[in-house]
Amino acid sequence: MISTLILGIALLIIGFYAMLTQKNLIKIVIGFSIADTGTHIIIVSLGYLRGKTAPIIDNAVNAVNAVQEVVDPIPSALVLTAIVIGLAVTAVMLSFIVEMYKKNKSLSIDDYQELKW
Amino acid sequence: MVSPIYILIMSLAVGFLLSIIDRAGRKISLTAFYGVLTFNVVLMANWLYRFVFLHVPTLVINTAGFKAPISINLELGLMEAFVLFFANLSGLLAAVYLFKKFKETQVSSLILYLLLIMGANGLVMTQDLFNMFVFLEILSISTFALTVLKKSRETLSAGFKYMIAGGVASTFFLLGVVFVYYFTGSLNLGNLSAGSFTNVGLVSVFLLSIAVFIELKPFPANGWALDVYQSVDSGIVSIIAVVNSAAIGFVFYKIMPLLPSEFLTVFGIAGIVTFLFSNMMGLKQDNAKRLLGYSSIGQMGLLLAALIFTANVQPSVRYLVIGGLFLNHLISKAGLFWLAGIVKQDKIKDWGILRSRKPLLVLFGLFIFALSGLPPFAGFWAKWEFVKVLVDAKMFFVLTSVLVGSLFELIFLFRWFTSVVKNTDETNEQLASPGKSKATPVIVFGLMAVISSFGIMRFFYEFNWIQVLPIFAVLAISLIDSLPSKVKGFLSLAAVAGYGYYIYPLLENNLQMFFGVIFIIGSAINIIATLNRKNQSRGFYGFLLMMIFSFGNLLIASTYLEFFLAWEFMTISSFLLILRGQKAQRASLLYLIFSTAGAYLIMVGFSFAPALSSSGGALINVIELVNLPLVSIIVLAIGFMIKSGSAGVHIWLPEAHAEAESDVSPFISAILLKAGVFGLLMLGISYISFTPSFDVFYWIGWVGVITALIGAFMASFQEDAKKLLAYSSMSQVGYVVAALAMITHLGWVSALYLAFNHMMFKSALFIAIAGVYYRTRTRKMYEMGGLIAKMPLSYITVLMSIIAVSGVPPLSGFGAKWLIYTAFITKGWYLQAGVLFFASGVSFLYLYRLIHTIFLGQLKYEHQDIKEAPVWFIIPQYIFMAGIMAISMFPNLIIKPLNVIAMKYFDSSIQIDGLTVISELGHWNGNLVMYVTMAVFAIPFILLLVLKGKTQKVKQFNIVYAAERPESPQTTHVAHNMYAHFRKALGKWTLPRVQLFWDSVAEWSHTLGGFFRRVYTGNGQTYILHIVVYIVVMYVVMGVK
Amino acid sequence: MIKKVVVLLSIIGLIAIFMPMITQFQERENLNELATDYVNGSIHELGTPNVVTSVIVTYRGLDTLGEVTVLFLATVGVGFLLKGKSEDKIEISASELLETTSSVLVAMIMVLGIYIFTHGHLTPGGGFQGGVVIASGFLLMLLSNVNAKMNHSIMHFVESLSGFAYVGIGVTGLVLTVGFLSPKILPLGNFGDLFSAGAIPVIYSLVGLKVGSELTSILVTMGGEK
Amino acid sequence: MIPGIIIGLGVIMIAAAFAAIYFKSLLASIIAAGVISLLASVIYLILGSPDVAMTEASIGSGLTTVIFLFALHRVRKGKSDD
Repeated sequence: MISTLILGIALLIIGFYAMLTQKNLIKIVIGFSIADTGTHIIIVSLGYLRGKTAPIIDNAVNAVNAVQEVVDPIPSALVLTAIVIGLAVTAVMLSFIVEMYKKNKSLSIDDYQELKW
Repeated sequence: MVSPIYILIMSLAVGFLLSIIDRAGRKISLTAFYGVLTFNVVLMANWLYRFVFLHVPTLVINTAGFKAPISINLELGLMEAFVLFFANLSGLLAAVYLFKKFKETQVSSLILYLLLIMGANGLVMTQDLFNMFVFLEILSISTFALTVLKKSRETLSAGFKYMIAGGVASTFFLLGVVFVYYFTGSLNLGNLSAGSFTNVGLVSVFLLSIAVFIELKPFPANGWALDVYQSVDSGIVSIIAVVNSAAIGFVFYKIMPLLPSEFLTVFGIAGIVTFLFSNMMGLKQDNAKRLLGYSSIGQMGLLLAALIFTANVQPSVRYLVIGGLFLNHLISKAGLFWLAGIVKQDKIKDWGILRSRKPLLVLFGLFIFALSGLPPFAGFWAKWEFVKVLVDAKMFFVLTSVLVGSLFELIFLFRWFTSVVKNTDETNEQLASPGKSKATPVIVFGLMAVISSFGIMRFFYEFNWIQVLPIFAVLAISLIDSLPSKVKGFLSLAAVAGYGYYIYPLLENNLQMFFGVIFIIGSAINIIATLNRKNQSRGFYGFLLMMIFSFGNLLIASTYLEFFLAWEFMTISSFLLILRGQKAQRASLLYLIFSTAGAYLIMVGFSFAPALSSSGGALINVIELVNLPLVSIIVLAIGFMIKSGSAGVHIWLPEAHAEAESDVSPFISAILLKAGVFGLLMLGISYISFTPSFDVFYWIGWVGVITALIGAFMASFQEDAKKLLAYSSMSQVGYVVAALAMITHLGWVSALYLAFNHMMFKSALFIAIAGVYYRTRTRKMYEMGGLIAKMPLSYITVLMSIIAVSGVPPLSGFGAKWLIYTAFITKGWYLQAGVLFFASGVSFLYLYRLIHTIFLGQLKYEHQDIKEAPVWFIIPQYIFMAGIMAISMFPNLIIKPLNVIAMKYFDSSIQIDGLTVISELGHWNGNLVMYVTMAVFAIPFILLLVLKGKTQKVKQFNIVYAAERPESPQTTHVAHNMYAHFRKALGKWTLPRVQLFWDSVAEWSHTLGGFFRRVYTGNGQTYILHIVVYIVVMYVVMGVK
Repeated sequence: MIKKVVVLLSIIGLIAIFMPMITQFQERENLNELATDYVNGSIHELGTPNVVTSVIVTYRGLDTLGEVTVLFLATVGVGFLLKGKSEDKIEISASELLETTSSVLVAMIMVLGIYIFTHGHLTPGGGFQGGVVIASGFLLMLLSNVNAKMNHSIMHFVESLSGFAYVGIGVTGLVLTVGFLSPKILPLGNFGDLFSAGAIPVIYSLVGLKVGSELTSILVTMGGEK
Repeated sequence: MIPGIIIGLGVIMIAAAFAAIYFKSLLASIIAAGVISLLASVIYLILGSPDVAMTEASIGSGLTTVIFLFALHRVRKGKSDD
């Protein structure tokens, strides 16, 4: 659906915008997770077929002509994986932040530039 | 055969269980851990063997009981097996390296490490795009977590930057994957091709490829990677630089078929830009690991470019280029990172401590040489073939960038190497023993570097064993290096004799024979002087033999590559010999930089050259039939003239001669410079029959003339005896170059005559000065004087030599001058002849200075007790003197064969009648000249004896004490700044303009490097911005619709 | 200032990159070949009503194994980073009422979680969703301080063994030469039954257990365990 | 009907995204980000992907938010004042 596709792209870009402008480490990760959500919405939008339902054979969907009635199951499967991976990455990022804070008592990304050039 | 999917299975099963196993004791979990890593290596080794030797077809592994594209499939072919074998091997060795850490830290690090390696395996084998994403995440997350194996502020912030960058890249990768699916309905690489994407569909492959590309750290979107390289534990960094890069690079290789060619070209250029800029920025770097980081990033850029630009060449060449670059990077980078962990010094200048562990020092040198692309290591072959590919495809921008970038890399690597070997201001700290677990991987990779070199030579080329003899010489001598140096010296002498005996039948052409005499016999006589060495001189004879053998190999090389190989061996060995000098750090580096630049030009020149038609023996013989294109001749000529020290590119020469050990200098001056002459002569031979539109050799002739003049002037203003001789060599070789540039019979006869003459008298002079230095411990001429009384034998050598140099009768130099001026006049190069004549006048200045300030005048107080030079110095001097006398008395001994040599290419222009040489313009009878001159000298001498009055010894009138005592009395001596008045008269002309020019080139590249690296602000957010901007810019450049 | 302009430009650039996707977007009308194969295959070959489940567990089983591994790595990585011995602990004073309620709730949540992952092949949801539900049960326990001595080693055992069993099932497929991770190692059964669809429910349950225990570990480590 | 719901949800989500960026309080930001995920799961339902919807609701809005909160708590804990 085009409206959800636009929404997904908008969230993706807002997420990037946050990563590029926010100084707070946690906000940067929030930006990352917003971008992630946007990506997932984009993926599901691409798998949607107009007027069709979930790819689960039950009372609503007949096993015989299921092919004509369901949306694409592959993007769903991909997004499932992507969501879990997103969580994993976010968790590791946050534990980095916790440790960084422990060492440096700062959440500003500007305070972590001792390595350069 | 065990399916490679068991790599994934074993790693996962053990990885999942490891935390339980660990409860039973770390020993057991470590056993399981190393067991799996070893299993991976063995399995891949087996598959690699099967692909290479049994030619089994590519293995396809389907999962879930369905065929692709229904299910995900894995593929293992030759390329995969090759990459994975080395990736797993590096993984195992890095784990061995980290053994102590793994023994102590939490079991988590083992799990992370194991799954990291598994991720790399999966990434390489999988054929499904989304599955790639999953494996990429496995690889990334485990790497992120492992960056804090050594937890500190630096590693944490570097790891965080890494995560953010990786997160951005993988977001784009995921988007690319699903867009690909949306447009094509498939995720399997087997079903996709570049044709699957049109118009808007191109966005999908753009996102996919740019994400992978970002992961490969392109300039300037790679600041995060540098921070990781700098801060993270060496063992883990080696994995990031080697295993991660290899796996992700392989992903790029796999998705390349999906990309339209415009994309690929842009990526290729971006790779080259990365290579060029990271190496340029490396110039300013003084942190060892960050420097290695710059180098890693550059190497990956080069590898990518090679991957893209070799897409259309034949597979064997492609394998060699990519495989060579890959192996070279993998082995030497991992090795160096491990060494960094052993040395534990951040700053490059503190690495001198490595000298306290000789084996590690050798390994360090090995990796540095390999990384710089010097033979025989893998990178050398790859670079050679790659340059050829680029020349054939006319990609000159890429070619230039590759060569300039390589030169930058060589500069910073060897600045490091020379400072490690030579840096004097260190404490006497001892490097702590690295322990078995840390040393083993480094040693294994050191061996791998050697083995892979020979593997490449064995599989891709058919070399005569003699071509690699220089290497074996080093190895052989290193085995007996504990013997006293005299024994090694005699053995070397015998080896050179044996070598000469072996190649003698191969020298079919008189020209080869002539240079054979200079290279082999000249070297052999010079070896005698080295017998004076008292200390053990470890390594010296190995490199000396390597150099002498490569001189000889130049003569018998039958292909461009063999010639170039010998040339490079010669450069390496001479560099290492120069480096032995006490204060030779700067000099040797300068020498290597200029030589390498020259070598690159030669490489390019040969790449332009048409293929050799016949396999008819040595290059020097078949080159006659080769029509070298103009660009090839120009480039080759510049390359050869760098080695012969022509004006403009000569600044390495005085320093190298002066700072080398005094028994090495004669080799460099008298013999090494002739290699450049030999190269130019080879060009000349090709030039005779196919004269191109532009008269290159006319200009080469001028360069020779100017070199002769500048060299003579510079020599006159030196205080250092060896520098004086060095500039004199430059000047003399200038004559040779000018003469051979005439491309006439007489020109060549005189050039060869002069070359031979120079070999003898310059060897003698350098050895004589070596003797003087040995006794006086100074090279400053104004600190000597009056040594005639103490060292009469050396005095006679110097006297005879300078007569031979200056070209006054009766010695051989006279003949040379007579020939050369005749040649110039018959050629019609009057102006050049005039300038040379002037240069000869100037050369009297420095020759007089040499003999006067050292041997004549007042003996210095501190030299009261010195003796004649040691006998080992005197013997070779007098052998050379005998030679000079012989050809002075009987010039036809040499003129006759030279006449024959030149007659192969030209009609003879001289006649030889008994003892007389007759040219168009006159005749010369050396024998007669000798008698006449002797008579002319004898008469006044006898008169003097007969009429001798009372000889009076003049006391020194010591002006110094007339007023006050100057701080350094020697500087008031006439010998100090002897020709100040000439210098004044010349005014600005004596400014070392060439030196200043090269200094500013160096400064500029450093400033540029310093400027560009400012993009790496250290701020993680800026790095994200770099990545996003990079993506946008690439999007615009590629013109995706 | 310059930086702001660059940021703005790069955002505009990003929009430009995705613009063609929006302007030229065409909603698909029909399933493509691959998806058609999956829908048919899921129903007729694998006997799995939930097509997404059969894609996740079977056709793209390697992805799922990888995904579980990613989560496992995150668990291990977070543990490695935070070293487990955190000095601070979440202190939420739990009232008696909360404690009692939550202990009842936890039991119910667990049952729900198990239901979700065992019925993954029939209804929406499966191993991941069920796993999260289980983890949320533990989260509740953690927050309400019920039985705060959560036995960490049991969690580890569940995590390790379920992962190992998952790999083991995959290898069984190899041994029976039906392919790595194939569900055909077990009979298909009746379409729509709980015990049907070959090994799919078994695999999904293992995934559920593993995900549940992994997420719990992450929560426990992040939340601060004793 | 459905397009209307989607547009409505979309507007709220984008607003929540900006809120997540510009809220001074980190806690509020985290909650706002959680709201985005929660609403996203509704969108998934509309798009015919109940599996994804469940996952997003539980993982995206549930667990992720909790992890953020835990991290925030740990960081707050370390602060001396504030």
